[in-house]
Amino acid sequence: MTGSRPASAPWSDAGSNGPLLEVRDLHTHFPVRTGLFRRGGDLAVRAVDGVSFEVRAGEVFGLVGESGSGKTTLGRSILKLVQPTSGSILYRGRDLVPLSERDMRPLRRELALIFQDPNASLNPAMTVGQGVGHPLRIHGLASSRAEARDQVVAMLQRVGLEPAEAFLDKYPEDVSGGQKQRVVIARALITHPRFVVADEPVAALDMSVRARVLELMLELQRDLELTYLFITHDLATARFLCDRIGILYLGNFVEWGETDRLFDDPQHPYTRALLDAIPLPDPSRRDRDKQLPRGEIPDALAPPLGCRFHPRCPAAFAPCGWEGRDLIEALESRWTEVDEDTFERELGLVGQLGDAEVTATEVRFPSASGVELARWLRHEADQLPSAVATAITDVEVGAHGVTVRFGPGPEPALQVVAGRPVACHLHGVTVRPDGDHVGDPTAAPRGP
Amino acid sequence: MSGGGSSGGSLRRYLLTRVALTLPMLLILLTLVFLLLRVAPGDPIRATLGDRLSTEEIEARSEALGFNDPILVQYGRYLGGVLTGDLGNPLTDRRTTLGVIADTFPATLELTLFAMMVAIGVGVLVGAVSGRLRDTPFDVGGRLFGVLIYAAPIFWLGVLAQLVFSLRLGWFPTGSRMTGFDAPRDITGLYVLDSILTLDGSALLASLHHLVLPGTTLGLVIGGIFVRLVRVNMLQTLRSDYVEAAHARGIGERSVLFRHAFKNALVPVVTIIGLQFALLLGGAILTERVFSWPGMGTAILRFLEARDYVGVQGIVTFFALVVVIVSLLIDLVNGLVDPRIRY
Amino acid sequence: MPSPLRLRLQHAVRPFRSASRTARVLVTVGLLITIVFGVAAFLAPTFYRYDGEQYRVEQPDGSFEQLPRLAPPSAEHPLGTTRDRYDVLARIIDGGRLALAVVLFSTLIAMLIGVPLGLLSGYRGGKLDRVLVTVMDAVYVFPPLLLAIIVAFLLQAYFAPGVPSAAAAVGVVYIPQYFRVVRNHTLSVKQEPYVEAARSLGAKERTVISRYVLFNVIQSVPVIFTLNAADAVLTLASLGFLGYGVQPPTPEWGYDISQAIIDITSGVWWTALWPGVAIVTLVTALTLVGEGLNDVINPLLRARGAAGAKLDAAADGEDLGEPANVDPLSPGTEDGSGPGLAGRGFRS
Amino acid sequence: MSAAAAPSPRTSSAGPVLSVRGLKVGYRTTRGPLWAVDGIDLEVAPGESVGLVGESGCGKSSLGRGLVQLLPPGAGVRGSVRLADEELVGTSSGSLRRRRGEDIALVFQEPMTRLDPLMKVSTHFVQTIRAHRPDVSKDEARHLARAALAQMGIPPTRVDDYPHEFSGGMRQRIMIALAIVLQPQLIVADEPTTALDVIVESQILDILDRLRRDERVGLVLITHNLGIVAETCDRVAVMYAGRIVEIGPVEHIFSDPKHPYTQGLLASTISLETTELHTIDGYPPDLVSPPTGCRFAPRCPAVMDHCTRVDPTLTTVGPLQEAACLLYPGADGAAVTP
Repeated sequence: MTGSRPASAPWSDAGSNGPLLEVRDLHTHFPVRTGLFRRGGDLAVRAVDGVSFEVRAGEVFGLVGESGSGKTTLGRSILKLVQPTSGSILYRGRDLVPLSERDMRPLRRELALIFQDPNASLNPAMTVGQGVGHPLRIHGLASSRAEARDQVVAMLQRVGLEPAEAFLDKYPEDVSGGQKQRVVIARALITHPRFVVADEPVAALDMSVRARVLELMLELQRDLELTYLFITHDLATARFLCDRIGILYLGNFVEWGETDRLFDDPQHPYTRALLDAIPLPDPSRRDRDKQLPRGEIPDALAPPLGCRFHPRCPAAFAPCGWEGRDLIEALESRWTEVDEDTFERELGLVGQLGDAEVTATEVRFPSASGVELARWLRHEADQLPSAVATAITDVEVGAHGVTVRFGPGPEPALQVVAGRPVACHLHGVTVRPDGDHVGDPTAAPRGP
Repeated sequence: MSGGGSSGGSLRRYLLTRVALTLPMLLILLTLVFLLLRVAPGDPIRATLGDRLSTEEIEARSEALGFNDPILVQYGRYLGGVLTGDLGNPLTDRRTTLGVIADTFPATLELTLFAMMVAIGVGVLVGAVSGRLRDTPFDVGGRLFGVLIYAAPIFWLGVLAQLVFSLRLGWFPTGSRMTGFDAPRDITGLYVLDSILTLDGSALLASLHHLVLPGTTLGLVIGGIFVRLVRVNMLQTLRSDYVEAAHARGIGERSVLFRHAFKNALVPVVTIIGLQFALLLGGAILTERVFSWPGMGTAILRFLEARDYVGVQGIVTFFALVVVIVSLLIDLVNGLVDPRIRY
Repeated sequence: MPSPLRLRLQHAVRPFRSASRTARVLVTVGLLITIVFGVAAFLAPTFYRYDGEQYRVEQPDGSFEQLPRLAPPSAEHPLGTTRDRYDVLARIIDGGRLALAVVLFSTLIAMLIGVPLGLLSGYRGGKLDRVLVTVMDAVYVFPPLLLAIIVAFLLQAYFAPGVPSAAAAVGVVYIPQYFRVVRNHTLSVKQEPYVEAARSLGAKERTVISRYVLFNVIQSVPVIFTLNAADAVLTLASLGFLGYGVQPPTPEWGYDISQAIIDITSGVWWTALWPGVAIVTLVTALTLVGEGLNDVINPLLRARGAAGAKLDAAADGEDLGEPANVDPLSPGTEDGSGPGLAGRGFRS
Repeated sequence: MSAAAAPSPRTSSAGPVLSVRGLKVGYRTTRGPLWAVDGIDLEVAPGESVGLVGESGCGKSSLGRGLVQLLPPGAGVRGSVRLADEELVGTSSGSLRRRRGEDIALVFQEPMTRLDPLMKVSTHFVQTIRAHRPDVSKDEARHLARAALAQMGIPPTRVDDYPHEFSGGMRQRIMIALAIVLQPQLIVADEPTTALDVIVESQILDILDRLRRDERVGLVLITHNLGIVAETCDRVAVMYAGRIVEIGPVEHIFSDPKHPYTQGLLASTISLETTELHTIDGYPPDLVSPPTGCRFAPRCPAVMDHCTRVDPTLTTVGPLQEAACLLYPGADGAAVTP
């Protein structure tokens, strides 16, 4: 199948619990100024790049990804703290994207944000009482000082800060990290919101405190009928806490669905890699087989074409979007593994990598020793550490060096695998309509 | 290899960007100078010569010099003049402004360069050692020196220096540059440099003899600022993570100090030295007044005294150009030293 | 139950209490000297028999007796007299009053213009910011003394030289400094999660700026204020020395030194020495306050291990990383656009 | 490929590379001395990996720095740290300098700020190597740098880049390469992966694991993540309030923790299998005036009357496993017959 608009996708279920929040094809791009002369253009960090999902009332939806995956920007975009570039965010049926800040303000009562670092998310110039009570003043929710105070005291007690009166006049610097996070939670919940974005709320806390704060969050969710969007990089916490989980990679979902099914049977190689990488507190399983991806998450300013995970993917194959820079990287990576003689010999074949002219669909090595390099590329390139060689369609020896061309590699669309959306060619090559493709996506080879 | 080409390119781009960013600043400075010294006083001829010339004469001269043209035309002419190196003709001096500058700038440059060397020598040395020996008597002394010397007005130090070293001890002349008879053949206008170039030993001694007192006074004061600055930066880099990491690798103390701490501490200092140059020029005005040094400061004070707006405007414009060029140069040096800012 | 005001005050002086001893000593000593100057300047008429512009004494019989010319220091004239028969000590006291007044007004002018502009520029960003930064930078790189001279020179054409025009001439110099420090500090505070938190709570921009940004940015202002005040004393004296200060014979330290240059050649040292000593003392005092406050507000400069209280909190080293406190006053902490305030050296 | 500067055959004697006796590390505070590390014994064998775990504030980082003697000015150190039978505590700064990097290396938590921004990566290596082996030529040193970097997966084409051109994970690889380029006998890694993502963390841990297996480097791994310990360490020492409360082989401690604190720590760890949350109530004590008796007593679910009076010592509670808890005979310091 080819990708269709996510809104009409077959997995978007309108179950008994209607969605509280629906995100459709959301994009948040940050234009980049690259110096005085080359302002803008279409160069932008595409932090969120076409994300669609929905959050049901009363559930905990987990957004999981490494740093740089765009999970924090997605959370901020949903709360309109960052203005999305396009797409829609339907909160109880109302689209937030076109709303002005002024129109958003009353809605902020219902939408709360809990931050990662409690040390930085409290105004050091306000006491605990002032900070927690401030939302009441902003939204005019208390008719008098005394009433506001009572509400603050009640909320502080609710989050387990007792005796609450003792905390009112303390400054943030006087309370411990765990207590600070409770203050942050109290401030977020004092307006009785429905939807709470929690951005790594326990990442900055100590282990023993972590569990306590998570416990509190779950308890509050039940009692106050909250819906959480829980942003985290920690899959273990996500598994424990979330009903459903979306795995983000460079601004896109690679896979999302019910937590248990996703963990028990991950369908995307990236999900599998994340799960493999978690260190288990069980020495007996230390020697289990891990399939670790190479390298690190690439720069979101120039994400890989095709499937964005392909340069690191242990299971990548021909249609995944191999492009010129992948070949350069594969050579560099290979040279860290071979002995010095091989390195010198192959460097001689290829010439200085800095001289190579690299585009999406081809690489030209002007200083290469033509025929020999071509022969090496045709017959020995499978020794390269990535599957880049499988996508080479043509090696041409000319007067100006050796030109290597790559076959088409479309960006995969989400398709239903095991009952949930997965964006991976391993389950059949798909084409994301507005994706980044190498060459002509329709000409991509099928199947692994 | 692969990294080399790209960083070279980005250095070039950095330089271009830097130059381009300087232009608006220069334009703003020139506009400010124009507004302050051309628009604010009204008719400069009347302001300067109003009590000496008749109304008709003033009118005629204003007309001839274009002061009756619309202000925008005058602005355009001013900017055009700056571009072509024409800074106008002072009303109270037969020379052109450029001529005045050519006659006086070498003296100021010689003074400021000498002072800068004193300042860097004293400031960097005392500052770095103070930072390294934090809270020792040397550090306390260094800080005290920095604060006290900073608190002393240049002109007062100059007067005291004259009192002690010229009048009481008679070591140095009280002021002025050396007289024309002893001066070396004019090549650059910097007497010390010219003496060296012409291998004129006695001129070298004589020029240094005159330069030492004003130059040291000015240099010490600016050096006091450097002491505080270098010390603070030294403290910061000494506490930095990479210095600790270098210790953990067993790098020798001297190597850590010079290769890591000192070098990194100097990066912001280089920027600041560029800014201090503006202060140095300001200080030079005072120093020149005290020591009767025939430089640009003396020239501008003379024009100010004569209420010669055209002359003042010309010299101030030149100051602005110098300041902008120096800050550009410093940026470029920084780009060369610090690989991080070449984006 | 403590009152909110008292709580806030206690909170405000807390960094001072936990500051290093050196910092506290610096601030205290500096403040003491400054206060002595202030008290002497304003109470002088009640305890000192001469006045700065007085060159003769009325005798009981109604005639006038002139004060001696260039009298060396004596019991009658503790610091001697000048060529114009003025009492040096009296002129120093009166000059102090003038200096304090000019300095106060000039730094206030600079602060009232620089701080709001910096706050706005930093918080709003965008085109406004770019324009303001370029203009301020242009003024900033210009020799400050020359700028002050030009402004004083222009003002002379319209106003009589006096405290207001001197304060204006001196104040102009410091506007860019407030602007830069406040803007850079605002930029970093703007990045703090608590500012985003305020937005997420639905606070209006005005509330965010006043309650969340300003409150945290304002703490760097006392440091600039005192350091600029120290520098302003020097700028005023320099203007006076060059003849662009206040109208002679109003006692002014810089002008008095310029008048004393001729005395030097005849071996008279007291007319030049004492006004300078006064300048050095007052500038040093203000600088000490500024430097001390800087150490108090900006704990980055405290040594690792020297401040016990800090290690106490971070005994394990896991938290040895410093608090994310911006350091507007030390160079090299900005976005590479230039050095911080200390770099300026506050010197004309 | 090995990064050996010179083929130095490792002494194959069974003696430990590191032997710590009664180590105390303290700081001066306004309220009195604070002993962040308060009497620790520890041994690390060649090629052995020992994990140090505990909550923040338990003294594990101070211990790590104490091992390398890299402490802030004014910090106090007592006791003995012997590296290959040579004492480090109290030796001259010159001889300490020679041992650091050459025999013992420290890998830091935050790799982003640990490299000099004005210095090429290759220069870091040349400087380090020539600080210890002045007779090695620059070319040789660069050669060694390339080899060490390649071993860490950094392409040899990038040795002359500046630190800011590398990502966080790459910088940590560079830091490790710098640590091993002189083939030290012991690496102290202080939360080496805390700032990194889970996949990169796994890559880095793999590298450390390979190092100690292939090169027989002793490894002290400081972390708060029990999963990391379980995956990479042979033995684990659990620290609480400046002391080791339990130590032993990883398999034993994870399957049968004896000390109530270890039990609590394991229970409060959230893993993929977690179905219920557990916490340890209370907070670690103030180390300026630590509680008398067992320091964990105020938070201990199994606390007994005499726990607040008797200071427990480490006692054997299982094969190679020791715990400092009065639940077990011998911990009260009375002589026990073996």
